[in-house]
Amino acid sequence: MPEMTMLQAINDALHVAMAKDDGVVMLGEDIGKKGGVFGATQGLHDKYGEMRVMDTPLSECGIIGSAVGMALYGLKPVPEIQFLDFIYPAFDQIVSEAAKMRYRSGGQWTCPMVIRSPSGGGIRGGHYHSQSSEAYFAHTPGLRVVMPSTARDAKGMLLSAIFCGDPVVFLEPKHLYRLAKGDVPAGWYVEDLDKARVAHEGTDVTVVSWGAMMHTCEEVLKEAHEKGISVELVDLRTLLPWDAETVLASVRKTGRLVTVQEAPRTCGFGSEVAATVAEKAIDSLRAPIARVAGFDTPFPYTLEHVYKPDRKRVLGAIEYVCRWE
Amino acid sequence: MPEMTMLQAINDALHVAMAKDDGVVMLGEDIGKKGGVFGATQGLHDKYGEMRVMDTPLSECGIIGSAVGMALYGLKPVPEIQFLDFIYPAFDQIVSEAAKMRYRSGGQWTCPMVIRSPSGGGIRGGHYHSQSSEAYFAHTPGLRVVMPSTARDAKGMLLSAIFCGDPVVFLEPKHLYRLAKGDVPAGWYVEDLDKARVAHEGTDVTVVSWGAMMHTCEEVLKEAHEKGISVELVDLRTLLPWDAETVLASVRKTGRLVTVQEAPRTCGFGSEVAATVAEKAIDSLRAPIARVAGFDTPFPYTLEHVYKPDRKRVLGAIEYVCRWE
Amino acid sequence: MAEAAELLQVIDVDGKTRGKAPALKPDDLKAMFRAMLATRLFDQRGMNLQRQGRIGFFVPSMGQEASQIGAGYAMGEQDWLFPSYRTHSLAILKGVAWKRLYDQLWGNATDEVKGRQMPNHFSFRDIRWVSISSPIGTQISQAAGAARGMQVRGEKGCVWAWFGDGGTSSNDFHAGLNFAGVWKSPVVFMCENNHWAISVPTEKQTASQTFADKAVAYGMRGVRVDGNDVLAVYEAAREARERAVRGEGPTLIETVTFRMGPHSSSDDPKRYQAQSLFEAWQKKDPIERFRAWLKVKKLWSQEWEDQLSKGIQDELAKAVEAAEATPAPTLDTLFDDVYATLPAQLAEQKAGLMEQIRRSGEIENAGGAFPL
Amino acid sequence: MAEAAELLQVIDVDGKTRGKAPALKPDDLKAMFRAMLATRLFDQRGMNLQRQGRIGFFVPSMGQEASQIGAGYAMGEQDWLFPSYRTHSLAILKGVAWKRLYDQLWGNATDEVKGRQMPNHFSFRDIRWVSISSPIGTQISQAAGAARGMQVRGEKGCVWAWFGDGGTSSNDFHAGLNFAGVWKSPVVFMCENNHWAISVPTEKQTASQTFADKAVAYGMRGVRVDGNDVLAVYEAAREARERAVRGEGPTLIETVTFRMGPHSSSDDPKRYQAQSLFEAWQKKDPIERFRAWLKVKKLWSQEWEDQLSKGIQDELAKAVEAAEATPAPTLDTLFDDVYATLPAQLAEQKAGLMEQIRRSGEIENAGGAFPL
Ligand SMILES: Cc1ncc(C[n+]2csc(CCOP(=O)(O)OP(=O)(O)O)c2C)c(N)n1
Ligand SMILES: Cc1ncc(C[n+]2csc(CCOP(=O)(O)OP(=O)(O)O)c2C)c(N)n1
Ligand SMILES: [Mg+2]
Ligand SMILES: [Mg+2]
Repeated sequence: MPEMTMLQAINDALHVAMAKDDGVVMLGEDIGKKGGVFGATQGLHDKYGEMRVMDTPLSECGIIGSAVGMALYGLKPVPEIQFLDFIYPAFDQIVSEAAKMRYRSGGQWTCPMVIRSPSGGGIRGGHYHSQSSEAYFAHTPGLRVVMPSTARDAKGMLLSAIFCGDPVVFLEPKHLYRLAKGDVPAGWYVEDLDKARVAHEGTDVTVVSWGAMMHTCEEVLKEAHEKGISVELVDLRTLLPWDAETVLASVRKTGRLVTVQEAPRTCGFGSEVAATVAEKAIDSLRAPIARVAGFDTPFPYTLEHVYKPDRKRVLGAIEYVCRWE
Repeated sequence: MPEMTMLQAINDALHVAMAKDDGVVMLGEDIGKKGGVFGATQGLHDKYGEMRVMDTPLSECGIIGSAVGMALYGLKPVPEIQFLDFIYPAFDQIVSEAAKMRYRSGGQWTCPMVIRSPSGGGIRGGHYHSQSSEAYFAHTPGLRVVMPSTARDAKGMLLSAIFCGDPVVFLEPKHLYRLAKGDVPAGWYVEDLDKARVAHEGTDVTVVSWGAMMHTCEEVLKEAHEKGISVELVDLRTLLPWDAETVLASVRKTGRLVTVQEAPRTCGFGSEVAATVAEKAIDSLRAPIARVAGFDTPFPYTLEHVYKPDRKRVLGAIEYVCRWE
Repeated sequence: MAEAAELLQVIDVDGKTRGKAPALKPDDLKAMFRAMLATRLFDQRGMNLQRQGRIGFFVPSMGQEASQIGAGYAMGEQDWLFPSYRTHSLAILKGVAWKRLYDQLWGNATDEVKGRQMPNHFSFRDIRWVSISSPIGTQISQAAGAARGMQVRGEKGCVWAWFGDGGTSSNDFHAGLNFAGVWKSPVVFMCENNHWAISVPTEKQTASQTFADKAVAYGMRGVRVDGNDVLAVYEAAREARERAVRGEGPTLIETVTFRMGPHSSSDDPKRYQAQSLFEAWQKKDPIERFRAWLKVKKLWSQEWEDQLSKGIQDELAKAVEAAEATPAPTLDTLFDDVYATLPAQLAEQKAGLMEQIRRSGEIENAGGAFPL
Repeated sequence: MAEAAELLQVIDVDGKTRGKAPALKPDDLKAMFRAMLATRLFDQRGMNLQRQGRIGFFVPSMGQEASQIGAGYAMGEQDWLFPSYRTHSLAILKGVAWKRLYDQLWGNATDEVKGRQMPNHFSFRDIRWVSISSPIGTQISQAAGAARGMQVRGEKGCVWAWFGDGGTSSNDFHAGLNFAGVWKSPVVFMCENNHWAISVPTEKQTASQTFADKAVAYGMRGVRVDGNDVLAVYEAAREARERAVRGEGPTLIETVTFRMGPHSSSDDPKRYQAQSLFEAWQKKDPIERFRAWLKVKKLWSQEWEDQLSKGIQDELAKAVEAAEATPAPTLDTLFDDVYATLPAQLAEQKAGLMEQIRRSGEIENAGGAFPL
């Protein structure tokens, strides 16, 4: 199996999808000749031309609105939003149109499309190139929200997303584009969109995370182990619909829960995970639930490293719940 | 003290604000001659003219974008979004601009403005005239999110909001526009934007709600009482920043928590309340936390009464947590 | 820079022909008249049904029949339609069964959108009529995308997007026309200028001299036509479609017409509209104008119209009765069509609801009235 | 309908005067040249500082000096400015101290935006320079609102909004120009057509014949001017401002210029731009053109420019040194300026962070490089 970075895996998935189905088209800003500002769409414009890989005017509203129209027409558009921070001009088309099309039309019309967008910090992009707004979409019935943390999942889940028939917000943790490396099956390869992944088994505490923060959590495993704490690390992978069962099973085993997200704390997805556990596994809880999260401020520039949860903050939360009597 | 409906109280607050400060201006669709589709701006256009009460083109993006510009210039704009379901074309101006202006400019520039919008169901408006999307805004640092449930709070909090110096999303539970009646102080009158309100004291279970659902919860009090359950009912009133202390104090007393929201369940504000309690008052909890919420579907038309939590659903949750051993 | 687009006309206010009339057969002309008449009758009945509290809401199109039927008649068999909530005349023209329309107004068990949306938010996949939504303008950029889809697939045809004067201020108008212009997509943008966006008059909507002029900003053709002149609208729409199909790009058509009714069953124009303005436009009633023209052409007689009306009224009465007698959708349908398949969370919520009903009985319906 | 707006020029490519030159005193002309030169030097140094890894990112404006300084010179004392990330020349023209600019590029403790934003996102309240944000176009509708504010307050003045060719496709361009048109607000919309939106050329941005033509859609004046001709831009901007202040409404000015550098320090135009196109525009370098014209007018000498450059370079070097020596903002500033007052949740989060640092020491800085 070839080793790939997450960026290569995504690019590979896009090549596979376009070769498999000529209804797969891409549109966005700078995805053509330039191949995307991160390079995710390299080679596609040369290979498939302007009719299937479209550099669009600077309008996220138009990118998603026309993608919805293409999906209605029968294509499988894969629009790119250059940075998740710039998705808001298209918010109406996503939450009012794509998400509700199937329901409001009684199943007559559907919107199979995948909105790809780099999410989160890690490139010193200040607060307009670093946001993690997955919770907005996770609160929007009708959307699927996917956020891989490994190169393998990035490919498998992107291919699943393109062919699943639902509108998907596919969040790419830009911090991991080159950092996340691993063996990725060549050719056609799909991953389940309804299952979380137990990244590491453990017995003392369940740590639930997704996206770039998975990387930080993995770094903490060793340190925790040295402190005699056995961590079970769950990578949610999908936030809507999400796999509560895997989390609940783990908490029933460990009796402790720490959620780790990069997004602002209040009303983030970690709150949903915590609430669900407090609802369905309260009797198993042997300590308070701890949420590690970005602060409830906009994303800074110079102090990015302070804003984002780091190993110390995660480890601190783990120790806190494990020390609890 | 005059008795008013919530709608009259809001209209009264707007009259008081415009009389007090000639920097207060209003803009929106049909707020002028027509006086608003619900009548909230009645009389203002006749009294203050087109320069201060502006019927705008059909663009929420322009309404909020220009309101941000007016706020930067030194006015106190109070834009109206005709229905909360139609706020999304302006989402970028709200989350990227109004919410972040103070922070990103190091405090040089601020956006004192109040975005008024009718929220929630109750008028058989189908899924584009009924949404409760407060959670999107509650996950946006820099915004204040206010949602009154009484005529008195509607007036007092709207006036506080207009003069608080921060951008505020002021959600008006349209279901209560005429239903919520009560004594409202005449003239200048403000309410705290940082405190929840204990609407009813009790000892067995804490029920936390906001907006129109408060009405449903109040109806349930009596039935619960007859079943021998003493409910403490907390009206959050503000969702960001929100008054966690009042909720925690109540749960520490009752040992049980039920959150009640009209919005879809997943990642709604009830999840934040539940997570905070699971984090800070776990030892006081004598039962699982129960969240009552709208279903994770778009808002329906014919089956609205089934979608929205009703007395039975709320009472069911209260009994569930109280029966828990 | 641009001098305002001139106004195209074929029938003048008193039914005489000005300029060249399109080459339409008598049967076509009569079919157009029938559709206009049927629409008027459907609107009158819709308003009454709402007043009687039998349906919750209704949006009439009175005064805009020519603007819609004229263009509708120019549509091709394989064309796609992105309609607005005020264009049900197009479904009537295409022969959609009355029962299907009334089922949606009632949101009953046989409603094709399963009672999910307010009245007038139709969806008819079989005629490529895309589901209508309430947010103004969203269908415009979608239409541009569907038209791009035709180009990608190399298929012949045309996409029609319908919206009002207010809709031109939306984000999607700007994005949709700009994308379509760059892509030279086969789409016709039908802007019905009925002079009102609820209570907001056109001079508060834009300072542009005409709505057709906005085409300049997108490098596309802009046409301004008398929207109460069904033949002029037909001609403009036919030409726009031909150009689109020939690959000559999109057209923006402004039909200058008037909303003769309230914005909807919840609106009262007296609050903001001068009676004189209404009366001036009443004189230009598109049906009366077309009737006068047909009369000159000896294609109309009172008996014929009376028969027509009676036939339509009988059909409407039957369909209303049937739709009203149809029960509401069952509760379990609430959870369908959110995703291609029912996810675990929703299955659980569905089971919870069913269990609650089993335990504590049916859920009562509080009602509520729509203000807009 | 509209024939494309013609291109205004005063200085031709080899420095000769065509048409009428504006009535500007020698000192004004020299001040304009100085600002253009200073901007060029600031840009070159900015790119170098980024290459050397001393600042994280930089956006140069090379090639657009005339387009910006020409209009900037037409601004009134009390005017308001809604700039873009590529218009720092306007701050230079207004005499903002170099240290203030570099503090922002470093995001250090004396940075007026407190290290919250990437380089080039300046905010200078003292000159009514509104905080720049990254999302393209958002300042356009805000500028319309601020101009409306002037009308509400009955104050004299003008608001200037700056954006690029790509910005014309944004939601806010449509909303902002439409609102300003309806309100007849005192605002000048400066669209710098530098032919690129990162890698997207103007023909993929819009099918409109010119960007100035888009003014038609909003019933406002549209002017197209040679953006590498500082005097032509000055003249167009001055007239637009006078009209605005006289209450004659907004103007959209398209300055036709070229982005001679990369989009930013992270971009490489070779991937998408033909070398020949770059060379063609190099010949039209706005500074060379103005220099040639000043020379003809006997207002320029090599010695003068050499002195000028040296003086500027010395100032820049000093300012860089001072900014670089300034420490980063302290951690506790992270929680300031979210609200007028610090709410309980944030106070708690702040205390938590301070406690953690007390317990387990400073937080390490991982870094990361910007791709765009
Ligand atoms: C985005 C959005 N904002 C506001 C509304 C409320 N609204 C419904 S119809 C309407 C006026 C539309 O006017 P126009 O586009 O001219 O169409 P018409 O009703 O005249 O056919 C408004 C403001 C909406 N549906 N969507
Ligand atoms: C809403 C939004 N989408 C995408 C981007 C990414 N982006 C930054 S600059 C830019 C191109 C802007 O081009 P133009 O408006 O012509 O200004 P220029 O850079 O040429 O000065 C893009 C696409 C953004 N900043 N904001
Ligand atoms: Mg209209
Ligand atoms: Mg540009």
